[in-house]
Amino acid sequence: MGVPLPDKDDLLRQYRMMMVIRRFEEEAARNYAKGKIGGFLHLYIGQEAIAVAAADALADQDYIFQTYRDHGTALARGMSPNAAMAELFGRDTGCSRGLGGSMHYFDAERGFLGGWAIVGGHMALAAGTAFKSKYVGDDRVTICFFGDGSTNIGGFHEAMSLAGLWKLPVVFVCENNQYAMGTPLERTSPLEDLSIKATGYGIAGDRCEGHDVEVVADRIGAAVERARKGQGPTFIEILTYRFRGHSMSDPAKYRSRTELEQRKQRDPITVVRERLLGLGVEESTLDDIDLEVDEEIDAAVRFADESEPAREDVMLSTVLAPEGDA
Amino acid sequence: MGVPLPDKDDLLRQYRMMMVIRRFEEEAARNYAKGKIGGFLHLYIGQEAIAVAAADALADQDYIFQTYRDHGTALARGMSPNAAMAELFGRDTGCSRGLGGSMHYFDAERGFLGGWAIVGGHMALAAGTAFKSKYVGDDRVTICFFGDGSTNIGGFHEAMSLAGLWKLPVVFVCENNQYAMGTPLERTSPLEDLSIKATGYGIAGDRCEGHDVEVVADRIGAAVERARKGQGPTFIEILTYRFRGHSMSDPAKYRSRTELEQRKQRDPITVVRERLLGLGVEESTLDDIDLEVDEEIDAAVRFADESEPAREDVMLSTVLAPEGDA
Amino acid sequence: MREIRYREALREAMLEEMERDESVFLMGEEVGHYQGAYKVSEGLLEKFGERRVIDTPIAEAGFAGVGIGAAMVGLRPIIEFMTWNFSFVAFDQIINNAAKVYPMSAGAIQAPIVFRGPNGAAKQVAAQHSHSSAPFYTNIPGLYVIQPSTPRDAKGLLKSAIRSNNPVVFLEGETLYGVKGEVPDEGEEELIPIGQSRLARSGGDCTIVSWGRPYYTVLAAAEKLAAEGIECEVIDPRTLRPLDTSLMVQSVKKTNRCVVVHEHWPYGGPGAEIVDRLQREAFDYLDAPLERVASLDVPMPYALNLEDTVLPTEERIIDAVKSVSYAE
Amino acid sequence: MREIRYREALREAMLEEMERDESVFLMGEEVGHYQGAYKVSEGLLEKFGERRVIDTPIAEAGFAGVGIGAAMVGLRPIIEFMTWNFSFVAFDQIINNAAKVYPMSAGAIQAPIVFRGPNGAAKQVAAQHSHSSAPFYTNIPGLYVIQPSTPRDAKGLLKSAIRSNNPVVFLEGETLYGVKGEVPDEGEEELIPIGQSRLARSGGDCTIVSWGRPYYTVLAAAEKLAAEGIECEVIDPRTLRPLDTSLMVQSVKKTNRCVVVHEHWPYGGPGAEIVDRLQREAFDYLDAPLERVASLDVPMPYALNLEDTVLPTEERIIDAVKSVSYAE
Ligand SMILES: Cc1ncc(C[n+]2csc(CCOP(=O)(O)OP(=O)(O)O)c2C)c(N)n1
Ligand SMILES: Cc1ncc(C[n+]2csc(CCOP(=O)(O)OP(=O)(O)O)c2C)c(N)n1
Ligand SMILES: [Mg+2]
Ligand SMILES: [Mg+2]
Repeated sequence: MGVPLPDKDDLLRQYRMMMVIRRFEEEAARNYAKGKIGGFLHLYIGQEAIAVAAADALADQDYIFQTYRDHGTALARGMSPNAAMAELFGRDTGCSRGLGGSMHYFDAERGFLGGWAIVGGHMALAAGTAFKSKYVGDDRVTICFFGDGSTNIGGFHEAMSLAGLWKLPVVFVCENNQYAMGTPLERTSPLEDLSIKATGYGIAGDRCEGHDVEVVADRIGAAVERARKGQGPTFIEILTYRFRGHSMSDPAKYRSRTELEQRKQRDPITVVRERLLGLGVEESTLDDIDLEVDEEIDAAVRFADESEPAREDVMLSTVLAPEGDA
Repeated sequence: MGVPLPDKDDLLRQYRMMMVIRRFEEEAARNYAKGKIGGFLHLYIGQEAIAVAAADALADQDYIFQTYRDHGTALARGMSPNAAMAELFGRDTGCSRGLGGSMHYFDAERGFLGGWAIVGGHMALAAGTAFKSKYVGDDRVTICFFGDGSTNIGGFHEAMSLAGLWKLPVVFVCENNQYAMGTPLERTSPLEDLSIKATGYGIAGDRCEGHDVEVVADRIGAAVERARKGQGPTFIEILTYRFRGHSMSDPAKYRSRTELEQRKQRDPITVVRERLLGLGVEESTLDDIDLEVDEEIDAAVRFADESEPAREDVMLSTVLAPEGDA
Repeated sequence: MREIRYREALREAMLEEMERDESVFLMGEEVGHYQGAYKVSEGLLEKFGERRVIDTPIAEAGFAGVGIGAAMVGLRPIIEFMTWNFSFVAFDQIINNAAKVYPMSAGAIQAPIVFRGPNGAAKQVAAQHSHSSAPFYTNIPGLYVIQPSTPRDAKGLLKSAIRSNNPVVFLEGETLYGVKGEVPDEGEEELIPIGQSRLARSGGDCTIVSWGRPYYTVLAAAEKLAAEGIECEVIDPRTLRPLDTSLMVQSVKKTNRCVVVHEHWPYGGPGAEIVDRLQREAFDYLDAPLERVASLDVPMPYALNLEDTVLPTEERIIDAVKSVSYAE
Repeated sequence: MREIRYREALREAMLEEMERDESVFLMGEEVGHYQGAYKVSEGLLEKFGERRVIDTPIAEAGFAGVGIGAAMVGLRPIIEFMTWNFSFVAFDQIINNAAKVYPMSAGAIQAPIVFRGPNGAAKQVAAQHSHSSAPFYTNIPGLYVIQPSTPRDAKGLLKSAIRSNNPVVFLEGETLYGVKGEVPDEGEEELIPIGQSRLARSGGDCTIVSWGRPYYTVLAAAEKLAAEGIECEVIDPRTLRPLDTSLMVQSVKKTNRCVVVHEHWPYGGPGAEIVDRLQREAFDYLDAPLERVASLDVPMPYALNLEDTVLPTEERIIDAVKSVSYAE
């Protein structure tokens, strides 16, 4: 598909980033249990390959939109674990200065444009940044993530319709983790293959497994390239699975232990770890990475814990932007 | 398709009803110009075959939803021209007692459930009456009309999604008259064939020309039958054309005279008239019908004009329904 | 009377009405197999089956509309919004369809439907998930808007709402679900009429009108004020539309001052409406301007330290009461 | 100064700002080839081309969202709702995205966007097409809400709205589009600041606050009242959020009475908010309760005889002024 396969170094880098995300979220869960983090906390554990692949497929200037399940995508894009963890702790040093929380990460400098918590609500925004790229003629691409549960809502339809009509440079990535909260896909869709929906909008559709970072990078890469070349949007359905409940309050009783165990066989981190070992990378190299990541995340927790709380003056002064010369 | 072809008597009846609609609306336009009618007035002239065919395809107990372009569908269903015209005149004898106006015809006894003016907004209601039929196990079918311009909006998507998922007994009829106000379809859809959208919802799709009442009755009939048998919803796109502007305020400058003249060649009334003549019906028989219809519509105008105006007490007492034993 | 939780009170109301009337059904996201996102509908699927307890896809406008359509032809749907924040994608269905079909058809077609779910801030769920929706829905003729503060009101009003022939917006509270309170014993059916306020506490010095989550903050503040010698009379409107001001006016005629305490943003809404009505209906009795204690005029921040300042606090309530009492 | 129509004033504002700033564009249904459903954008397509004057499919939530997204990355969209009634399918985009991105990102991302279009009743367009939207949008922090009554205000405020760094809800009026009024001559640029009310008529006997369509009914009523010896001072808030009460308070301190006249439904909204603020800010000066003349609390009927009674009438305004003046 024109995207070169990543070499060993790329794979190592991808492995490391997946580990960062995994460990970040495990620590987040622990600190949630301790009461250091509040509100809703939606973990991405099991889906990491997608965030990492997408980050690789994108250029620095590109725009990213994610749902409330946004830690992985933000970290993969380069947000520091410090800023990410501090946000969860509600600190002024957080990526949204403690005002956004887990569901509303922002990192404007890196084109990470949120963290959005209304199902389907952010998809038109992504069409909007893509519209801007077309309007000003830059060659940025927008990527927009959403879940399998988000394909029945009007926001999905209107964003797809407009993007298709105007051939906007946007890639819609449906992270199909089989569930919308407690509802398995077969109870919300008569179609098993969601990518069929692309046809109704006259846009390209694609579908792939999500546990192999190389495959995902390849497929998202192809879509990004199409968008960048002005060939219009793509809808990609990526089959994945979340190993945890929908959010921290969900014990995920609606699925069997067997199903979960089966899926864990295809843990994206295990997959890439095994591939690396197969390519001759030493076990100890990987263990070193793991240790390094552990330390990085521990440091992030300490950073968060020691940071100043979110500030009232920031809250009061960011309701409206200052007016000035437009 | 299991629906018997209509015989000569049926055709004559259909011809008469199309004439009723045509003359009704011509009179409405005239009285609008005179200031007897206000607000928005959307004429159905050119599309009459669809309303008449649908009325034939449905059973007495079935439910009908239409947009603001609702006169034809209501009349075909059996609403009296008197009640319909009085509504336009804002009279207490109108089908909505002067409170609804042109866009909000209601005839609950005949299952004509409105007359809705928000694009896409009524489609979920139609899924709702179909849901009720499934819930109580009656064998009613719901039919829901909407325009080509209504297929990009969220309301369309959500109604189609739910109807498809729950296999509701509803028929969605897209009256594709090529324009949404001043916008031709090619500027709002990358697809020329809208019925393709059915695929994305896992429901049956169909598409046909709309100038031949027999063809339309046949195709809607098949969809109604499917719904009644519990085989789920159908999305039918019917290709048609409106001979007038979008509403009375629209001079329809966005289309060429040639285009309009070409389309008028396939005036559904002319088509059926010629077929009747071909079947040996006397010209004078048809002329007699025309005269009868003229008189009926003139009477409706007189009725409307002589009726009492809409009543304030009715307005004030129909904001909330009386409470009682539920 | 027994003590049960607000959540259980709602569940009992639904259960009893579903047992009583086959045309009542519950529809929403996760109401069935998951037992409700906030467990309000726990057990109902097991009891009534998938026909009457219906899990939906995420399509609020769609299933709200399905409910309205079903109501138009004789069913009595209860539509659960997982939270009222998600009603905003269904706003058009509520304002343009639910509230309009009866008037537009000049009374030919009713829409007996209840929209319900948690409203307002939970805890740290941030800006998109912490809306107080009453200001939007109370403006609309053709709707009832109910926001019960106690388990008893929740049960009695939800039962009335389900039996009503009109569309009802029923605003609950995530933080109220666990609140315990007295509710009539089993077998003793209580229907609390829509449109009647309730005297929650008697006192001669200052009237406080409050409902929903701040209702409890108000009661706590009233105790503290009592200790300082200021006795507050607390009135809970319970139904926000139509608004029953009779008890409020009566109270203000006695106390000559009033503070309205509510979770919604300050601009407009029931808070301003109550002030508007009382300054008119009790003008000659007011010794001080009517005061309001509202949520701060900001989108809800995530951080707990800030959220706590945004919601009406005991301190702000006490200050307002003292201010209208010209105390201190 | 020249006299132009309100519609032309809006068009000039857009034209001038589009000429001035390449990042400004206009998007909506029928804004281009059709020249605008109400001809507000007439000629703009010819002038700026399809790149900057963009006809959309019927998908309000979609194109509102596209506008917000574009604004987040540096453009300055003007999103036309063919009427504000259709904003209700885009309500979530406005409350949850436009108004939230700046605060949720703690000020990192702005959304400089204008949503505009006709608001309120036109003539006989019935219940679904006659909404006054101010009560919904004014409640929301993070938005400006502007509702200009005159051509001059329409132009000067729309220009300010387009240059604002914040999301603006700009409420026009179908029945106002044809109204003529003085506007600064070409070349004399006037930016009217957001958040400043305007004295429209001086008088010492009674203050009337009004805006939008009833503003003109108020001016006519004021003339009649003057003939009877009651001189009204009329204040137009122009911007509803943030609300500038300074002139109102000043006036009430002089007249000691006030009537608020507005087209929106009575419950809540700017009408109630103004009363709330004035009874607080001018408590000691009020000789009568603040009165309101609002649209009747019913969905708009189609029939003209009824529509005329639903909207604020001269008669109701005169009665209210007399009532607060204890006249007759
Ligand atoms: C409009 C709306 N309705 C409901 C919700 C509550 N909700 C949050 S996430 C979610 C499930 C979404 O599932 P999916 O799209 O598959 O994403 P996933 O959580 O699996 O990543 C629901 C119902 C919401 N946030 N927004
Ligand atoms: C949500 C919404 N947006 C805009 C409008 C204004 N409007 C009324 S009809 C119409 C065009 C609809 O075209 P189509 O669906 O093709 O139906 P037709 O009028 O051709 O029968 C528009 C834009 C509306 N009524 N509702
Ligand atoms: Mg999912
Ligand atoms: Mg059309």
